[in-house]
Amino acid sequence: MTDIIIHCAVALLFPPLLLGVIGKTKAAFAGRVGAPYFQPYYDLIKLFRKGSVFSETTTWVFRAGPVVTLSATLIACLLIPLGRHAAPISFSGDLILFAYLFGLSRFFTTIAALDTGSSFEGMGAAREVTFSCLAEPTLFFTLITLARMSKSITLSTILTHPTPATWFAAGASMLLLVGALFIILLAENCRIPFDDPNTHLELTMIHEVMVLDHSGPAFGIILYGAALKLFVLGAVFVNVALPIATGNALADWAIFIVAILALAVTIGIVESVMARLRLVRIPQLLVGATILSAFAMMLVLR
Amino acid sequence: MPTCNHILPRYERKGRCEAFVFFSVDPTICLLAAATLMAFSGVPGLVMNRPVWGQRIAAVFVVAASIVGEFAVISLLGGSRGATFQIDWPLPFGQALMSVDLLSTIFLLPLFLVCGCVSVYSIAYWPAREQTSAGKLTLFLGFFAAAMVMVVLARHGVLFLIAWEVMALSAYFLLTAEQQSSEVQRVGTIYLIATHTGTMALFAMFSLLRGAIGTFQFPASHSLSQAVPVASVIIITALIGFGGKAGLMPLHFWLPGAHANAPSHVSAMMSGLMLKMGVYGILRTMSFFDALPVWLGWLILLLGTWSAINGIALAAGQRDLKRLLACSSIENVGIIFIGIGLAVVGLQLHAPYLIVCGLFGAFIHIINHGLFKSLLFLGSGVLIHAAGTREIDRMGGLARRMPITSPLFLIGSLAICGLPPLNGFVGELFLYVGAITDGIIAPLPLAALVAPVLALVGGLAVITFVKIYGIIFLGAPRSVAAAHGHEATRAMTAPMVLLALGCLVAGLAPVLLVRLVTPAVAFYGNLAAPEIALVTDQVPLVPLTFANCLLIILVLVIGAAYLLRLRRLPRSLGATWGCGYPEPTARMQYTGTSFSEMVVNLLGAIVAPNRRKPILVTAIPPADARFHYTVTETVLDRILTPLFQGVGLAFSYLRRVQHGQLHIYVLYIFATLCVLMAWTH
Amino acid sequence: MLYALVLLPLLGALCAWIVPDNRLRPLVLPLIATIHICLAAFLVGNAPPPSPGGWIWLDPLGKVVLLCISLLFAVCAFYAVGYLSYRQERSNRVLCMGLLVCLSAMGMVTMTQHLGLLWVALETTTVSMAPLIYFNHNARSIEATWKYLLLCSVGIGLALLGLLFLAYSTYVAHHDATLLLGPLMSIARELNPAWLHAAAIFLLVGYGTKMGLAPLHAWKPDAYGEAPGLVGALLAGGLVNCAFLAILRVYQICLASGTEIRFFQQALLGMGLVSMAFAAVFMARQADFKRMLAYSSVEHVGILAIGLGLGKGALYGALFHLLNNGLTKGVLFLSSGNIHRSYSNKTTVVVKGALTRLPWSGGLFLAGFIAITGSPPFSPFISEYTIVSSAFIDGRFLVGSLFLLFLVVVFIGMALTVLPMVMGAPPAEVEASDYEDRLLTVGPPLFMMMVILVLGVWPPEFLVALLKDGAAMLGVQP
Amino acid sequence: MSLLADQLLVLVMLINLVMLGTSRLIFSIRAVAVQGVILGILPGLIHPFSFHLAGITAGIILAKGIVIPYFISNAVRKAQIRREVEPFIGYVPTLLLGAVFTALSFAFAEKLPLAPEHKDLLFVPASIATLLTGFLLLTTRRKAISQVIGYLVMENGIFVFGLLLTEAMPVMVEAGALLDLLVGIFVMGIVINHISREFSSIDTSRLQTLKEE
Repeated sequence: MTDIIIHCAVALLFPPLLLGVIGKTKAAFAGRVGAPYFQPYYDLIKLFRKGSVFSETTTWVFRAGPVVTLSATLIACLLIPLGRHAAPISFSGDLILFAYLFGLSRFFTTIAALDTGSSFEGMGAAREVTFSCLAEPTLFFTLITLARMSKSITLSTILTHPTPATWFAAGASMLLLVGALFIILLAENCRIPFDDPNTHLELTMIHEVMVLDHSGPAFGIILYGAALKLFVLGAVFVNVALPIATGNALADWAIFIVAILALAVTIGIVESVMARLRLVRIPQLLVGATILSAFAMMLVLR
Repeated sequence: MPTCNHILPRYERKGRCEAFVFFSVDPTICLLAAATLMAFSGVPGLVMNRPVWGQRIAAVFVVAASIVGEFAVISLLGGSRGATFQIDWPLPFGQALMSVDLLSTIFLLPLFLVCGCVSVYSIAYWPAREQTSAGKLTLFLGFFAAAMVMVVLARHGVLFLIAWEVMALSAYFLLTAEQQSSEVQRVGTIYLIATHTGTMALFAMFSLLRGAIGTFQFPASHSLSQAVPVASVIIITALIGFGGKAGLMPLHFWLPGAHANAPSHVSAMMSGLMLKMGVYGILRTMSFFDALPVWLGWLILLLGTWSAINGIALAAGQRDLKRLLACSSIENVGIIFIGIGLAVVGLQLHAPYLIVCGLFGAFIHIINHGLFKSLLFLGSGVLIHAAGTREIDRMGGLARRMPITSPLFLIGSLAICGLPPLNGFVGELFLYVGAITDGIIAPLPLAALVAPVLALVGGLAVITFVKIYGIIFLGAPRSVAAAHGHEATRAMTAPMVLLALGCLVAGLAPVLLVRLVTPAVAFYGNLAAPEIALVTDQVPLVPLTFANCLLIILVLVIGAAYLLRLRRLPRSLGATWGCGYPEPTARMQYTGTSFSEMVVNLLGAIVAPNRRKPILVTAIPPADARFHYTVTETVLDRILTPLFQGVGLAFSYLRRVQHGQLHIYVLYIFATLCVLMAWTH
Repeated sequence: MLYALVLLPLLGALCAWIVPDNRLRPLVLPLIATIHICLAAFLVGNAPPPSPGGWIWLDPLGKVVLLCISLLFAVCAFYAVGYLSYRQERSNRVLCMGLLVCLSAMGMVTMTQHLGLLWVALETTTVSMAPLIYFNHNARSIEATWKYLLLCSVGIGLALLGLLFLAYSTYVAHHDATLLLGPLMSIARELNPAWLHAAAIFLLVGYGTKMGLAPLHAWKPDAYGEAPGLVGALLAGGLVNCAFLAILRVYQICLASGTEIRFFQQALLGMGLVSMAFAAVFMARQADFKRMLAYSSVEHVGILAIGLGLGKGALYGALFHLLNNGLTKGVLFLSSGNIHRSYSNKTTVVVKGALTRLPWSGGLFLAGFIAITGSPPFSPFISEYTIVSSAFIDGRFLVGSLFLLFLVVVFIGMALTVLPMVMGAPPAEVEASDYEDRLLTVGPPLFMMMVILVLGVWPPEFLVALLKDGAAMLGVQP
Repeated sequence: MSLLADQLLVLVMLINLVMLGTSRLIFSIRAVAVQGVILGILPGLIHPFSFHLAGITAGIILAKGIVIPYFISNAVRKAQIRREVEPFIGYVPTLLLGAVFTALSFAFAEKLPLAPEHKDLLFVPASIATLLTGFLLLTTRRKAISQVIGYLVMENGIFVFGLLLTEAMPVMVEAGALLDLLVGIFVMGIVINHISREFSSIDTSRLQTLKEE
């Protein structure tokens, strides 16, 4: 029970901090002081107090988009084990629900974007669905590989299964998996090298361009949802990449939080040292990730 | 119609389980009565000279038949066993039998529901007041529905063939309702040729079966040894004959055109129901054998995968709303076949998860696809009425003008993408669980590959349906007609509401779906209840329901909070931000073509888009430039059409033997004499 | 009683000759046809015993053919009244007389047991049909008539030589030379095999020419294409069946001989498959729909031959198909005649949208097409399926597969001609003709279509029994 | 008597060759008439006398020797045609072919299992040779009239074989066959008449409008 409460608390409160850490890291690399770590929280609070502007072309779909997206991400968040603790909702086959919940959120994000009738948001939506579609098989390859290792199809088991021993036993495939997962993490959350959340040239954007017309609380919900998504996928990544379990519940939580903050720093570093890929290169990278994960699966299944 | 004359009083009861019988009427009799009612539904309209009333009477007939039929199905599911009817047929094929079993229920359940909905819908969609072909259409719609019931009832090769062909021909007459259009003619001809070719394969199949067992009556389940020398041939011909009807690649070529050009309610029946008859045929044929070769399972799996990926890839690149839905039918049939393939592989390798989950996945998807594809096709009919076109790119902004159709279509779209919390997810969940579980526990790694494939298909489906929902309903109208679109009458929306409710209920309470399907799975897989329970217990239906409900609650709570918040804060309306363009117009919006351009590019290897690029000139003001692409239907465009032309050319050379010169004709006679003389010596 | 079947039409022909009025004359046809069909129905039910010499006997095979011919003729006779009312510019005396003489000869074909007499009757049908093909009196029809006449005469001449060989084979075997079926069958085992073989070949080629088996069919498209619809119907449904009956007689003798039957069946199978292949090749992109029907006739003659060649279960199918093909071809030719009349053209370049312009004729043509290509619930499906399934049941997979392949190709070819004809919008530039669907031009084929439907779903008991008897005569060696 | 029959049969075969070589239509009609008359005489030479036989003789001579040639020459007169133009295969090659066919028919007849009393007679070779000549005429000549003549020659060949069986054949059949032949030729004559009116020629190479593509 305590774990569930901690799980919910961490999942609900923690995600915006990741954005803050990434921002700080990037600022550090750029030699700036940067915004405070808690800037995302301030932003959210500010947004929830702001009024909204709605386009005349929009319908209820535009308002429903952020809500459904956030709800789906929240449910996904409940399916993920954090810090070697089983998830609040856990059942065999939940990995499929996990993947499809992202599908649902994507569906609503994109139709909300199309609802504005803006050509740029349409463009963003098209890119978003296309790239995610390519990322989806990779996610499944990775999850199946892990499932095969753990002989289970429950996310909680799958993701808490990897131990240092597995790394020794199947180091190569674990490495491939981690690589693939990292690419997915960046791609799904629209980070560099796939997308630049800070850019202001609409033609090159993916996720940000879809939410151009959202304002006020809706935009707050979107920002929060994006942070949550980063957190969820980050948690998956951390679980696989850092298979350390102390046995002590609180120590595990601490390790997890440190690890995910480290991940945020890593992302920040990546964003600082890499440039955005050209749009035509993105599918190639994604397909590359699919091949990595498929290769990992072959190594394990063989 | 053959159905009505055939029922002779002589029939035998094969026993029934009284405990579960809801009411005393035999299911088979109910189904026959329903078929008869449907077959004759169009007749009053022909006889009366008030076509409008004829159509209404037909709808009453069909709805009544549907209710009777659904009762029969439910009583079957409840455990009662239908009687077997025997026809003393004066034809040289032996006595014909008709009966139902639990496999039939999977197909009858959506059949009656959709038929009832369609017949009500047609009153407003194809009104006899405006359409002269309405009488004909109503008549054949009745034949079509009744023939499908008979296909499921028939237990005799020739009876089956008759029902099958009546079904196929009725579909032809239905889909050529707008026969004045040359495109309709073309696709009608392709359809007719495809279906007839398939029927010829079935001719061979049933003959071979007759040769193997000595009677045209269907053998009992699992009674036929796989060691019969012609077993493989029987299965292959069945795959050709039935697979063609089901739209399995590479025999799908007739499907997109036919479904796109038929009246929408006909498309709904063809796509939601007729394709499933092909699936039924294959399932029935396979049930005859005691064992099936493993290669068959892999073959079906491969064909299913191919259909799923290629079908949805084709769909993604379409500009025509109904053609898109038709291509997505190919995808869904592919998913059904993936399930069947998993089950067949599992049967031979004794992998219980593959068997049970494969069958569950396939059967649930059969029902689901019947619901949501019919919903979408009926919705497309509303759209065509409203916007006067099938071109996605000429619609837009219809959600504002169609407050009922728009959410219904959204439900259909979400369901067909397999997204929770709708019914599409349930079927796919079973397939995933089956494939992954046996992929990781049992040594069947290849089966696990199904999961990424399904994921890819799901991702492409999201692209496709975001595209049609977004481009059609959202944004600003792209044409004058779309700007003046109107909501449909209640006769059209009510059936859609019913179907959408079906999707919702089945999605939120997947246990219900599983309950409906379990008897058929047990029957078909020859499995005992514990065996099934062992597997289904692993499928997270209760937690899924919980998660679904939680999702809904979350949406409601967050939504309510958001709306409350919104009410307190200042709101203003404005134009969509045009990114600096001073006067964005509706024509500057992303179109369906541009939306899917990227994915079509990526899938170029499969769909081979035929691009027409604009010529960019620097002159000022710049001239008109257009860009568009069409995806290639490889089998039809690259293989069959050239093949036909080649054969036609070869034939025109051969035809020179008929040159009109009499004296050479005499020589032919003489030559024939000589050949016959020489033959024996 | 039996002789009445022969004499009555001759009497009718006399009447037709006497009646001076062009309008009244065609009425003789339905009158005679009605009596004829009543008589035929009665005789089929209560067949008199064989005549003392054994020359005349209406056996089950004859009955099947007689029923088909009589029904087809009756339908055509009623149709003729309607049709000829549109052709008042031309004297129909020869047409009426020719039809009736032909009916008389066809009646004789069905009831005679003497092969010589059979030959004479068949030759009479050939000659009596020639003026009918020439009914339109133009260059094309004269060419068709000439080809028909010469090729059929050559063919029938070869059949005569075959008959002589047959008679000679009895002579060589030291029996009294005879051409009576009964005695021939009883001594068939002792006949000289070489002469019997030669006889079988010549008779097959001879009657095959008359029947239109490929490659002996060259006259068929021309004659069917240029003759009026109702003559085409009688050629395809009447004469073909008479010739087929003649081949059945030969088959009976070969069967009785025990040795010759193997070759005969093989030859029938070969020619049947060749016919279907020819038809398939020629039907593709066939722009002239009457010629297409002619090739369809070639195809179905091939199917009959294959049914006979397969033997066993297929015999029933072949006999049933004889009936079905005759009737369905009747529907097709009569409705195509109507379409031809309405558009004054018989190519698919002009003829479009028949279903819109002539809902009944167009619909019947479409239904006939669906029926003839072997789609349930029409009766040709039953017979074709009987044949093809028995091929597979007997393990003749190659024959069965080829059969199905040709059916598919034929279907595609036919569909590509028929569907554009009936579907779509009628072209605007076609001038209006005075033809419109009326009871007398549409009712008869419609009735026949109904018969086909009934036969396909629930054939009457007596017909089934008759077909079974007929098949037994061909299937069991005495 | 059978010696005379053999000599007459040789004559028949010679007439065949004559017909293959000539280009004058009237001449070939007369030749065919002579052939018909010979055919009428032949049965009397090999079979004992009977009324049946006399009837047949009279019938054949009447039909083949008088009526049919009359019909055809009538048609020739109406069509105003005298000569066969250049045939599809020239006169000399057809003549040679005819000679080869005649020789072959002798060789072939040797092998046939004939009844012993027919072994030494020329009936069978003559029959085959005449039949083949008929075929040759049918396939090489252009004029409709020549084709009718070819058909007649073929029929004659068949009759020659039939003569072996004259006794066995019932009168009715023989008469019917003759009558049919008669009517057939009559109708052909009429048709030729129409052809010449329609095309102002009876050249069958013009009758080629009915064909595929």
